[in-house]
Amino acid sequence: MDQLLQLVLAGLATGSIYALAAIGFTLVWQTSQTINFAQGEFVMLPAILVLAAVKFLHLPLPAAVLLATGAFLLLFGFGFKKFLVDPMLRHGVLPLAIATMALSILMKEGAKDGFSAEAQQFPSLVPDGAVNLFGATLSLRDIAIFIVAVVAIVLLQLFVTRTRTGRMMQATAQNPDVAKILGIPTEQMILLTFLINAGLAVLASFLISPIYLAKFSNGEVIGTAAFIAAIVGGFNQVRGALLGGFIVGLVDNLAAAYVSSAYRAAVPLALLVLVILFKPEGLLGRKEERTV
Amino acid sequence: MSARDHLARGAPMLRVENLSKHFGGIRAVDDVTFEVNEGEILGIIGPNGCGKSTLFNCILGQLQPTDGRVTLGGEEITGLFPADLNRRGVSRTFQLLQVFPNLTVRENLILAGQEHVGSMMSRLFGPRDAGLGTAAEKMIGFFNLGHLADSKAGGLSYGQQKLLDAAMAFMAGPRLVLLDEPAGGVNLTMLASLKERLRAINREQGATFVVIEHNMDFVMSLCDRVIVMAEGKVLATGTPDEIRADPAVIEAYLGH
Amino acid sequence: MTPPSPLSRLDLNLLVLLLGAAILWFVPAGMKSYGIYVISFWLVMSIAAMGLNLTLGYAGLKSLAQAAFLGIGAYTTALMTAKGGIAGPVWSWPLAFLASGALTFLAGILLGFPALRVKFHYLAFVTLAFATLMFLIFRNEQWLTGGVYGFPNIPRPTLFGVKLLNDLAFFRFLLVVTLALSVAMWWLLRSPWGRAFMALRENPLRAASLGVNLRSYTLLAFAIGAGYGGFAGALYAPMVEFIDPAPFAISASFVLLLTVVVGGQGYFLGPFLGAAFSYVLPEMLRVTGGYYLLVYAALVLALLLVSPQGLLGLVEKLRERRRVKAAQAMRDASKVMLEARP
Amino acid sequence: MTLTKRSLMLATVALAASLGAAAAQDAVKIVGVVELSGAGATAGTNYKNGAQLAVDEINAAGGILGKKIEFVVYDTQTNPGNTRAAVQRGVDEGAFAIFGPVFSGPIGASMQIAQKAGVPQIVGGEAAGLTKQGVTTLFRTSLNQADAMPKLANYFKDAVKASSVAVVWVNNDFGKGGRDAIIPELQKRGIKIAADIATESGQADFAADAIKVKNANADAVFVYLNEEESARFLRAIKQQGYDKPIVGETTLLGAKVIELAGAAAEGAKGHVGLSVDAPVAGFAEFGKKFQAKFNYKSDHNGIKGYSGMYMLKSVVEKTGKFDKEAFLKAAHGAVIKVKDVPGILIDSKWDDNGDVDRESFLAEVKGGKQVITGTLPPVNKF
Repeated sequence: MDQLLQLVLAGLATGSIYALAAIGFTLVWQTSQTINFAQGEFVMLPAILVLAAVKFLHLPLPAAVLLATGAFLLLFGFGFKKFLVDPMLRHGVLPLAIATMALSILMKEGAKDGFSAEAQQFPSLVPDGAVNLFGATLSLRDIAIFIVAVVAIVLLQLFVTRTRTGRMMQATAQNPDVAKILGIPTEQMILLTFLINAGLAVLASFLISPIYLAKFSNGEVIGTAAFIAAIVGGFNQVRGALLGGFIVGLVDNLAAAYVSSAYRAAVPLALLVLVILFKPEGLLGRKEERTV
Repeated sequence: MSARDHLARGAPMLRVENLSKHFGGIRAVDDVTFEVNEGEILGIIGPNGCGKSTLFNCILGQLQPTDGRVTLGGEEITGLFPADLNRRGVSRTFQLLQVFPNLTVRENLILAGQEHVGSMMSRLFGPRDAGLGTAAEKMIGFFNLGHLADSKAGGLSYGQQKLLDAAMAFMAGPRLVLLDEPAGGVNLTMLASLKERLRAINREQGATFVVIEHNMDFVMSLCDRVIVMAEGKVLATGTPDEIRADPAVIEAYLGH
Repeated sequence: MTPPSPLSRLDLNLLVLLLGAAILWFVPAGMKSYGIYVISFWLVMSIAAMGLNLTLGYAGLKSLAQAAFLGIGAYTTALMTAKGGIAGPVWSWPLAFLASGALTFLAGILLGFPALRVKFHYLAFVTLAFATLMFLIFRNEQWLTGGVYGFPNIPRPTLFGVKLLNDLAFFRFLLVVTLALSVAMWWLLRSPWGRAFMALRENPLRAASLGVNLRSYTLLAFAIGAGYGGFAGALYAPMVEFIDPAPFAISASFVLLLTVVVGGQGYFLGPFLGAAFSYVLPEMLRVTGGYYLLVYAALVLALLLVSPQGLLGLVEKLRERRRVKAAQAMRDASKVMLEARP
Repeated sequence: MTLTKRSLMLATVALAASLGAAAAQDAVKIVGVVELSGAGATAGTNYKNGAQLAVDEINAAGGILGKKIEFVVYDTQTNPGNTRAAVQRGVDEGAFAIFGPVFSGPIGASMQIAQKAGVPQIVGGEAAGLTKQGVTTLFRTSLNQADAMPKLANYFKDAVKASSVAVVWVNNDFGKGGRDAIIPELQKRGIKIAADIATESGQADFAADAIKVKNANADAVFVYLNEEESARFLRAIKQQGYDKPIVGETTLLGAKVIELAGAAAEGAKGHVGLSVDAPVAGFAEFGKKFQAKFNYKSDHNGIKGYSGMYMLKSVVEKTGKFDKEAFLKAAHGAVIKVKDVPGILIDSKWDDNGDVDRESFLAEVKGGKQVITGTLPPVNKF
């Protein structure tokens, strides 16, 4: 019983990372039909940037974190939209998706060749240690990850629903054409979603790298998990991605323990296929009427 | 030739009975009943949002009607898939352009006919044009597209694509053709030519037409009989002359 | 003067194909094993890409499972031809080849069913799940596939009583099979089926209204594309003589997808060009040391930014521009003449 | 279309050109075929750097039989197909020997090519099966798993005194090979397998596996993962408050793992084939030189590459000529001692299968360092 509880708690912690990545993925998909195959690499890179700033520029850690965050937002928030998505989008969804695949290789190889092929320690703000909860051991880091991620998501949700800018962004996400007619500066709103996506990726990166270690290949697993989370939850909204993230984290952990660790990787994907086949709008998604 | 003659000449080809389509609380099509006789050209008009297109889509299997039935030559076809309907001889054109831009005009036409001849196997191992070369050539000539036969359809002008769109609907020798705003966006010269071609093909192939259209002149001069729809319901039915004189129709149009 | 449609261009493509095969017959004569290996590898991956090009480029169905089909074909062939294989020694490879194609064809049909229900990118994820599962089976079911240790000693085929041990002989055999498969694909694309596949990609709704059976053609596009993956696998196994799960992983499917797009999806010769880009270029870029993947990715990205329709799309674009320019020059010239008149 | 042909011809021309380049007269070409990217990047990079260090030293001292070594390295991306191509390329380029790869799958895929060409291939792989297939050109640089695992099983029985063990392994040829080798050895000694847990190569999240190990309630856990995964696992299991012995083989106690796992590596113990921390003067000396040149601490793969290159030198000098056939003959059964060839680092013997036999060590992580606690004799005395 306490094994189950432990698995659930650990799954929620991992799931909250997936949720962060999935939310960004969803936002970017909604506003500009970008299926970002580099989403996992987006989570991988910020930690590498921090370490690179420490190593090459000899910056103290806080300065490196600030610099890396700024550089990442500029390059992969603004730059990603401006120089990759905008020029490619008019050619359709597929070429853009392929371009993000190429980008993912580029980011991965860039991190490897430009920084290091090896995993690196990444400093953690939270001390090692564990607490006991109903007979289950729970690490402080897992708790911290969970709390920070959930707070970030709640803040985002509040921003989207309670502020004028947030509502405009949501309107743009749901129907850019109508939003434009209503006088919403859709271009700026779309850019905002890209910046939020980059920001969430930075947060996820800083949270997860102390545990996973910073390495160029870390994005592969996270990227796939984020897709699955986004689709399972429903592409329409933040809440869906959040739920999807938790589900994928849980399913993955439970599968590893109770199904077969050799077939572990297939279980979340099987879940994904079931959702796609039987509830293609996602668990929290809205059904869209068949149009002609 | 008047509508009365048509009624006398043909048996009912398409019958729509008590057809309804609701989207949530909105009754886009509300208990619509009408018949189309063999060889007839029937027009359906009405202001924007009156349910014409939804009605079309329900008949053609693009949307599942909420209620009611559709029969074709006595056989029920309610809710059949578009491809199945097409193989029963129902063909259509679309309001927005729907040609295959990367195929040539000729290939568009052959494609429009190929699934009606032979089997899957003969389509793989048989001749490249599925034996439709002559038919396509004839159709190209008929719609005056000769000089464009081997151009990509995507490179044609809007009006030319409309002609091609219509021509494709006739390639398989359909019994019933539903035309969704064939005149929309077409210039005046092209319009006259389109109307004349439609009449000619109606005469020669004996096909039955249902036409949705905004352009009043076009409808009134093409159709034998006209149905006026408003707010999902049939408002009036009659010959073009009768419709022109109907006060309810005038009210519906001027009221908007 | 409009550009030719992809289908009417096919006749010219056949000519290029035959000519290319004739040249390739003689090209590697002076090469060493490594060079021959690289060209052989290129042909095999071209076949796999050709299949994906049908599924993706012509019929517009996004599949991330082509490397899995390659794997199914490779393991089937390995199992049937290696020591203790099912078929006799002389017929073992041809039978294995057909079985690989048939098995992947069936798998393609199976995978095609979700494609009927699912739209857009969702399909890509269903195929992704399938490819992951296949990889795990290749790796975990050691009793069947040799698992992580791989499947060693896959024999080269025997032809007319001669075992194709020599690399050049095997390459020429490969070339003949590639040519045969290419001609078959060429025939398929210029038949009414090819037209129906394109209709499926360009406008499924309109295609259905013209009586095109979306269900049959979707399944066929998937199954035939998968079958070509299987055929490629049946050639891959004896070429490498050893297989393990790595070349059939998800990332390999991604690279195949890149290959088709880079070459130019929906262009008959695109897969050959794309495979040269994805599988030969990296070998040539080995001189850049560890950086060649970086260079490769950057090249792909740059190409897609300039021409989303791939290399052949780029060629067409340039040709189109020249045509427009020539027409413009002609108009200018005639204008000058008109103005010059008093 | 013309572009297809043209690019094709360009490709063939370029290939022909690259193939035509002959090695310089007074140099002997040795081609490294190594995992510089993909799953094997860490191991491969160490192997390559170790070999490079040896090459530089040998060249500085005048080369082998007066010839300088020309050491060219091709990346395999840890992909068997690419490995094959690279080995083939090395053979075509007239390499005297192929150096690498390190991962056993790619070795299995490529060793037939070296065999066909009669070119010696000096590899870093440890999977038991490699030397059982009658390939006469293959030489290991470290202990075969089949030889290492019995030593470790004894350790579980005698030192750890475990009656049940949870086994965590990475699901690739290395991990699976180790698992397949140790489980029968443990069972032979009456030790129960309490859990048998496969993990993915490159896996990042080990929480579920750690929880499973903890709840298996075994007396000890055997961890057989690659370096980074070992570090992640150690962190994950320490987070679960695990306090039973954590035992590994070579990798678990490597410098990289200790660096990455930090405090979580403390107390991990087991068997080590090669280690810069072993109480052998040569290893320490090598470790210093490696650190100085590459600015990080070598793991056992660095030692493999370094000592492998000296093995090559020693055997060639013994035959007195650059003759592959003579090399193969002399290398099988070769005994190389540190007093004759300091670069071999530890007395080693190669048998007729290409397996190597030598002393090995028991070690433990204490105070953030690998501490050797015992020395085990070679499997067969020589």
